[in-house]
Amino acid sequence: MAKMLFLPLLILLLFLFECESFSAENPTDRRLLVLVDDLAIRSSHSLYFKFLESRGYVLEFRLADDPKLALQRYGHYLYDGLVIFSPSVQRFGGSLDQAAVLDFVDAGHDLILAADSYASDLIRGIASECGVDFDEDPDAVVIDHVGYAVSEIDGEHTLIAADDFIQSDVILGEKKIEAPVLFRGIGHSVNPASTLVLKVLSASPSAYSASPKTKLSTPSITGSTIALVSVVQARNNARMLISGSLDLFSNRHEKSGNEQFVTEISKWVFHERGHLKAVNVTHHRVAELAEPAMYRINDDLEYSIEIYEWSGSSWKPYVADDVQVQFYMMSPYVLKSLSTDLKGLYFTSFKVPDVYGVFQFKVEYQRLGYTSLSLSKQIPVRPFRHNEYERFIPAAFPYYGASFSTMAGFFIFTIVYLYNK
Amino acid sequence: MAKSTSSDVLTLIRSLRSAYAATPTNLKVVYMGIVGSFPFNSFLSGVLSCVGTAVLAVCLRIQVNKENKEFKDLPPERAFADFVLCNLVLHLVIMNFLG
Amino acid sequence: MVAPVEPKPGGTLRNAFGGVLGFFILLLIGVLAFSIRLFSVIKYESVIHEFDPYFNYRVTQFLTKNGIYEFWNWFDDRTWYPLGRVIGGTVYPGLTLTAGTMWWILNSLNIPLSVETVCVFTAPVFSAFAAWATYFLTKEVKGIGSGLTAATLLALVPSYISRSVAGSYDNEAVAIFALIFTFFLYIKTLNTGSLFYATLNALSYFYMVCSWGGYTFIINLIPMHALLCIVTGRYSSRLYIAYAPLVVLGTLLAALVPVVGFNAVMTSEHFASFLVFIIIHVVAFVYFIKGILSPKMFKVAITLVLTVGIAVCIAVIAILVALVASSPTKGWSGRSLSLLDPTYASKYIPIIASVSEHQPPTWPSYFMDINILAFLVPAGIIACFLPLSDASSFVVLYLVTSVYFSGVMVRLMLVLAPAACILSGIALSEAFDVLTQSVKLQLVKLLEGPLSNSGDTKDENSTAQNDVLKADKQVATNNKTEDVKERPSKKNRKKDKENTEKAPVKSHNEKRLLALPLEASAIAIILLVVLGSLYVIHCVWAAAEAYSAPSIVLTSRSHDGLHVFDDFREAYAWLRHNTEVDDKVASWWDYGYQTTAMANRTVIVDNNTWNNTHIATVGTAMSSPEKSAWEIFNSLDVKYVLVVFGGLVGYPSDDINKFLWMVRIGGGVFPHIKEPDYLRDGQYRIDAQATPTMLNCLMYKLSYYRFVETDGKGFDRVRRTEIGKKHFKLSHFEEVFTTHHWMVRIYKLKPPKNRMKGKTKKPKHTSKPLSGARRDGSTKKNPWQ
Amino acid sequence: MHSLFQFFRIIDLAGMSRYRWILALLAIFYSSLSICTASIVRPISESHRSAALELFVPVDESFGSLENTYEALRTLEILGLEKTYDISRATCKAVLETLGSSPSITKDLFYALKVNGILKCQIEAINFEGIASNMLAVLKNANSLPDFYYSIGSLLLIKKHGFEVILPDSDGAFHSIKALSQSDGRWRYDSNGAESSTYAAGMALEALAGIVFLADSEVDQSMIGVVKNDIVKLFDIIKSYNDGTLYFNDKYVHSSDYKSPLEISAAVVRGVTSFAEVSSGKLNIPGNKILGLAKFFLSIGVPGSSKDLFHQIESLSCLENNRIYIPLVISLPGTVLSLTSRDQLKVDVTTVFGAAAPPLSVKLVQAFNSNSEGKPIIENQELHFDKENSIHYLDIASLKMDVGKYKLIFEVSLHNLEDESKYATGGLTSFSAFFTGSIKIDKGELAILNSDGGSAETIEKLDLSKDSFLSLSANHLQKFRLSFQLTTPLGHTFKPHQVFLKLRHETKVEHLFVIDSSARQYKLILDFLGLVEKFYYLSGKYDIELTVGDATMENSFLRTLGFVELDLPEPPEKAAQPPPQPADPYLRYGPKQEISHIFRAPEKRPPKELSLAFLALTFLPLIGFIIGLTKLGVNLKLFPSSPGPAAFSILFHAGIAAVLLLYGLFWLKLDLFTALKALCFLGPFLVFVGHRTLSHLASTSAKLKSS
Repeated sequence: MAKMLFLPLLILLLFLFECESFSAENPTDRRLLVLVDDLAIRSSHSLYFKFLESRGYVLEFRLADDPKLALQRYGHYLYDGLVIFSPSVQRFGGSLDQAAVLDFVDAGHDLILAADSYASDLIRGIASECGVDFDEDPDAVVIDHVGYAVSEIDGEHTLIAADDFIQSDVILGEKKIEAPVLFRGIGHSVNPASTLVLKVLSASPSAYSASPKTKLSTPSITGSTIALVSVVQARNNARMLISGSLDLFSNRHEKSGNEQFVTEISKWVFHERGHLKAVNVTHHRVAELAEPAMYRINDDLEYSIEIYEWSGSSWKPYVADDVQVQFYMMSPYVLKSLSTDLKGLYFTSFKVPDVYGVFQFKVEYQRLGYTSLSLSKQIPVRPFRHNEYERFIPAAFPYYGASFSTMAGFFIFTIVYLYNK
Repeated sequence: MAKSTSSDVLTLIRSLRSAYAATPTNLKVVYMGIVGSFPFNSFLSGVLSCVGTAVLAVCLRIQVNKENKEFKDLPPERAFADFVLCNLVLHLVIMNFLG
Repeated sequence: MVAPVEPKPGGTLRNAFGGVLGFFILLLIGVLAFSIRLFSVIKYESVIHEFDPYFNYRVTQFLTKNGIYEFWNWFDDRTWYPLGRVIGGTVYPGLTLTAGTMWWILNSLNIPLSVETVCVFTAPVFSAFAAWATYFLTKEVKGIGSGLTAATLLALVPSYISRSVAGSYDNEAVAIFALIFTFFLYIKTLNTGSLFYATLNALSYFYMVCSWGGYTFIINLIPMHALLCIVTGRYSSRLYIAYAPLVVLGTLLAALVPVVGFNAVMTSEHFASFLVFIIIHVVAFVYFIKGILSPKMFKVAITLVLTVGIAVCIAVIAILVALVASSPTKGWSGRSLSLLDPTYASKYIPIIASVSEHQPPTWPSYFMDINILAFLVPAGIIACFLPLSDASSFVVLYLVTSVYFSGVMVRLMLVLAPAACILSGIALSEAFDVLTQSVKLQLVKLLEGPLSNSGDTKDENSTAQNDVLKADKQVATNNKTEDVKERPSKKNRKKDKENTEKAPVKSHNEKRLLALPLEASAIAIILLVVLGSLYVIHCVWAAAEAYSAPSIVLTSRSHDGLHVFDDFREAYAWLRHNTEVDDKVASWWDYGYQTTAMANRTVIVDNNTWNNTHIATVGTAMSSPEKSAWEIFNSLDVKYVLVVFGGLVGYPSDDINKFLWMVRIGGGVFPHIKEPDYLRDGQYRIDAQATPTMLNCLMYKLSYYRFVETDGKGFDRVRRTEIGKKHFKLSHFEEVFTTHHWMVRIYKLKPPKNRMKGKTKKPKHTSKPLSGARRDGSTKKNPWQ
Repeated sequence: MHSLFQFFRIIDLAGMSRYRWILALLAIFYSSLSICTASIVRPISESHRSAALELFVPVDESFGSLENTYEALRTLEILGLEKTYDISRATCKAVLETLGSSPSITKDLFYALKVNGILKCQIEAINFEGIASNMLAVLKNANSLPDFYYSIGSLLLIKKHGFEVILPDSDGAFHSIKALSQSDGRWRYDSNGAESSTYAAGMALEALAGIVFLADSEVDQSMIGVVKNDIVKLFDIIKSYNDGTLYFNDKYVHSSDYKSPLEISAAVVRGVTSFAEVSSGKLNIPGNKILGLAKFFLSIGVPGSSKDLFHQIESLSCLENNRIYIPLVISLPGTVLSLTSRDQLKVDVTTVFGAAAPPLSVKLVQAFNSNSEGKPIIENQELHFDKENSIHYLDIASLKMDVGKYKLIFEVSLHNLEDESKYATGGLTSFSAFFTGSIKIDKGELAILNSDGGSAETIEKLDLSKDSFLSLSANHLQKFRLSFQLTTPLGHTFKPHQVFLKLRHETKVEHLFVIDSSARQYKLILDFLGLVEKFYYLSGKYDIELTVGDATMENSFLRTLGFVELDLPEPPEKAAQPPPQPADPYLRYGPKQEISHIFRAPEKRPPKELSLAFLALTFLPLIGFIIGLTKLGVNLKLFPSSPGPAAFSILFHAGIAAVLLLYGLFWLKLDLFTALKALCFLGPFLVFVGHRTLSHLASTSAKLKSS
């Protein structure tokens, strides 16, 4: 029965989404590939998958070592997102490997990567390629003897209750997460140099990452530097969610913050939130409409740009007061905040500096959790033409006078000289 | 006889003229001293116009001076024509440079 | 000189004939000057030559397309990115306007020549003009004969050919003509003392200013000459007329040229003229009052005037000193400073020192450039000193100064060449003059010897007499043949008198002098002819072989025939066709002009080296390690980097050989680049002994990337060593194009990495098998737990 | 014998693992595990029921398809939940028309009958003979397993419904099904399908059971024996999770017909149990495998989807009363026992549905302290039985066990022997339990020692039971000493897992020190001289943070003890830079400082009056000039009297005037080239006219001279 139904449905969807798959116009993902190392996960995490399906995603479940795995066919990708729920897979089946996954991400697609109390080198490799380093000790898990989740059957304090969320409505949604998130798994540290990684959920100061069985040597990461869940937004705005625990997404832990946490963050990862686009960049001299090919120094110009945010179904005007434009030549000469009419249009006007050269209108808009906007538009600024300088300056009247008087004198002189006797 | 007088008169006129042409120069230099040389091109053209005319006048005077033996074979009319041409060029340039 | 064995009445006819002959000779000289410069077109093709000409060509195209006003206000946003360059205000428009006008005239005459053709042939045409100008100048100094000789010599002189072969479309091509012509008009004015020529002189000076920065040479040389005259008591009102209007008008006109602008009065190059201007006025006034006052009155007046004059001079000098002291470069542009102090540039301004043509020349180069003239010049100087006239003194002065300057910069050989030509022209013609006369007299003696008994001296005297008459006559004809418009001024006459006096003097003591000199003179003539022919041969060789190679197409002759390296155009064509219009290309500044002109892409720096820091930035990037270089280039929005590499085919003037200059220039602005880091105990090497800094700098990497793949061991044919580091990868740049002979290599900047890596420590291997075995056994982790 | 069996597994596993030395380690690991499992599973509880009520909610009083309906009803029935809603009407309608439409798909028919079996709709109208007959027809020419399964299943149901069904050729059917079985106990779906599946095995067994049930004549025992053998083989390929639960799974199933392990195991359980029902004699399946399966189903907890719930509950119910073994689940309500609040060690033994077990006794065979393996602490403690809430318990206070992590091994012994063969208890069962208590901390002191080591400069006693705040200062020549003592309630020294001292500089640079225990107390001595390198020569304030924690320590804590003011020497050249601290994401983004360009100041202009004054002044010389001329008494006597030359001379001066005027205009508005053009026209004219005038003048002057 399921076979009868699923196959044509999938094909139909494939054809349907060829046209409107992941794209600049419609950034929300549609087709997700879920890699598991045990199909039982489909039932054990069914609530999470059910949520995804309810959001209109088409999930395709595959064993991670399925020999027929392939992300792309005929050079273009079959999926918009990849969910890797197979912490223990040593090598993927089929044509898939670490490089393929990273290419998938570099092609602008999204990734959810869950390790667990064990993570294979493959998973670690992918994570560290994205700037997230799981604890090298393969037996280490996050332990917190102070902030653990009280339960009568778990004595190891490896199931910890973390509530140190990142403060961002874009990533975690407007609704605050009251209950702490129950986490059992391994911690990681984010590359401090990387500006792309964000710790979404970090452990409490008393936590540490070590193996509960063996005696403790100096742990590699401790305290709140332990990241439990991190997100990465690549420069091409591909988003990645890297979690140290697969357990986080599972059906158990009712009456904890997990469900809200994972659903909200998944919305973000799959571009239902915080995806901006800028259109209609226009600039022109004041009181003109046509965009000039070149400005003159000291011109007054007007600049405007429209910014919209993807709401998951449509483009809504983006409202903020901190969008800035730079008039840039090797360094910003003018840097102004744009004023907005709450309908997505941002505009300002300023005077071109009295320095000529090839300038750029730069809008570098990077905000926590939003896709980064960076547009630059080149525009030359020329000096005055020879006949554009000020003339008839009163200060110069005497000089004018002198010149003309000499001319007059010359004229008179010619007459006098010739005909004098 | 009449000839000589006329030449004297001419000499006088010319010296007068060169003197006259020189005065505005000093004037302007003073002025510049006061207000600074902002429209420098105007200043330059102003000064040089006066200097130029003065110089040219002097040249003319030299050429038509009868005592000067060097220019016997140069008729004063031709000298004058050159003078006019030179002046016209000078003033053209000055006008262009006056801004 | 025309052979004097004809009846008297034929004189006028003969002179007319002489005039026509002279005209045709001039015409031929022009043709010669034009045609000897066509080797490059014949041997290669009708292309623009090396670097600057390409810029001029581009500008000319712009001019012909958009008209004069657009050109005047042209702000070029495709060079010196992102600063841009105000072409209209920073270029010497003379050449461009000339070619533009020529093109316009030709087209309006329905002669459809492409702009390029016109540009290619501008230089030869103007060298013909220059030859004629030389003729006129020398004629003003020493008569027609020397004029023609000088013109011929100049038409052939190699150092001028080197700058004016067909296709080297550069300022000098026009400027030399303007230079000589200005001097001619100055001398002319000096000789005639007419305002008309003074005006023309000012105008041609204007043209010179338009054409070349070398105009400062004129505006300093002429005052020097004026001063010289005054000091040597040769002041005359003609001098005043020649000088004073020139200064006034010339200064004004010069100020009209945007690139000169106020420099015409602000910079110290011009102050000399003003000083002399004041001095000459004082002197003139002194003479004036001397004329109108009685001597004893005069004494008083003179002292008064002199004091006043000196006071004024001192005041002016004080002002100047103040100005000069205030301005950083002492009011002198770097180039002229390096003229005064040859070591200046190498000390302070590497960017000037880096240009090969700013180096002092070597002795061979003298012989190469002005072959035998070097020996004839002293003779010419002597000839000028008997008798010394204003004109000849001017020529001598010109020669002396130009010799000095050429000693400082190779480039200024060009200025020396005309002077040398003029003087040696004078020398030659004088020599011929003397010799032919003696020969003629000898012949007469031989003719008459048999008829008359040897003891009789009378008829010899008579012959001598009519010789004298003839001489006189012929002198008179000389005077007539001189330009009809202006009467011969005294000086000319005086000179001719002396000519004539020479003859009889000789003829009187001929019997003693010319006992044997027939053979001697004949031999001398032959020698001179041989000498001349040697010169001609040398010149032709120079024109054909040495100077006609357009450095964008290279050829090399080897045992298996001729090889043509057309890599530059290959590379530029690639850029033009495979990159976006707005992409920025970074290269060392030598290639900036060509890139903009041939590839039509924006460049960061080019041969107009007006902004030292910008060039230093590129130099720094080239001499930094890859990553920081990438950052520098990225901050300049550079997309492609172009390097020239001769190591494979042995092309010596490639970027590796220029690299030390990049280091110096870069280090001049950014101190963290230190030259010693690139030198292994003092010498510059790229082999295994090279310093690590050298082996890791961008220029090395871009030049030698994959070089080892050509031959097994990476042997550099220019440096004649194996390179130091052979196998390496590029992390921030990727090679996109390399020309057929590897002479030009183009790299692209990689975009920033999409992700940032973590620490990427590999897990410890001791633990891996354990974890592996524990998990991938038969027992998975229970997903529900 | 079970443990033996486990050992075989280890051997072959070790064979596949490349590293020899692991073998031993694994052996220990598995042997410890081989005493049955260590996982905690709870029997079906209220949470399942509530979940069931949430998951099975009818939309417009039906559960959708008949299959779903059946699952729902069946689950609710097993869980014994009374239907709070009535769906019979709509569902029965569906059932009726399914049964009514004579040539209907066997599957639907099958589920219709199943539903009907639960709902008991009034279906007198239906003629079961018809259905039965065409079921038989289907069965006769069936060749794929589902056909067999459904047809037999429905026949079975019809028979259950009370109609007499006779299976003509039972052996034939039996054989044709058996023909699909594989050597390894799996089955194929149909004769030409290659892939063998465990799920199919489940179906097949169930079908076979049906045949045996329906068979008019006795199916010969040999066949049944063979099938029993197959079942044993099938149980050989049972898989186990790392917590010891056992389950069935297919090697690789294509995702389109995906069967979760749960589904497959459920099918197998259904098949095996039903076959065990009908087959005479006992299937020899090891009891702990049944137990493992049961634990597998229980370990799922509360499934998220209705199907999973159904499978879990149904198969558990099959296990609840099967003829092989009835699994008895031993579970500890709590494995974390606090010594302070004198908890009891409780064990309860129930069936999977939490029903009471037959009379039995639980014995704590051994108790190991996990960190000191080897000799047991306690042996053979009988647990007391608490009747009313049927729980076995033990007072830990009486055990004299200290805080720590223990491995407890229990043994369940049934009282009456015939139960031994009925119930599977899994023999020895080991659990790991935590005995927690609050640890006493004393003799805490913190000292700054001088370099000579002996003499202490400052010594601060500190009470680590509450936050204290000390402020110390030290230089790089001194030492830092922290020492304290931890004792358990029973007075032994306590070695917690986590004892950290953290020094945090203002610049967030942290240094972690693990304190290890010397004889009876914890002591840490920091010699700053050796540490300057590690501290990156950062002088300044360091916060001191002490963390002590352990799984068995009830009062684990993280305390700030205060700060120490360190002054370290200046860093030398090329000293290691401190690692970059991650930039605060909230600060990294955000608007930049605004920049506005400063324009060049315009040139200073003189007052207009001044300029005008000078303008006037410049004209003075001109006037002076004219006056001078008049003074000189200039005259125009030479002006030509004859009209021609006069005209010319007028024209001449007019021309000059025109040119000057042109200049004026040029200055005012014209541009250079228009001016030049005009000049080109004026020039020749001027030359011509000038020539005439001047030549005339020359001639006149010449005349004058001559006369």
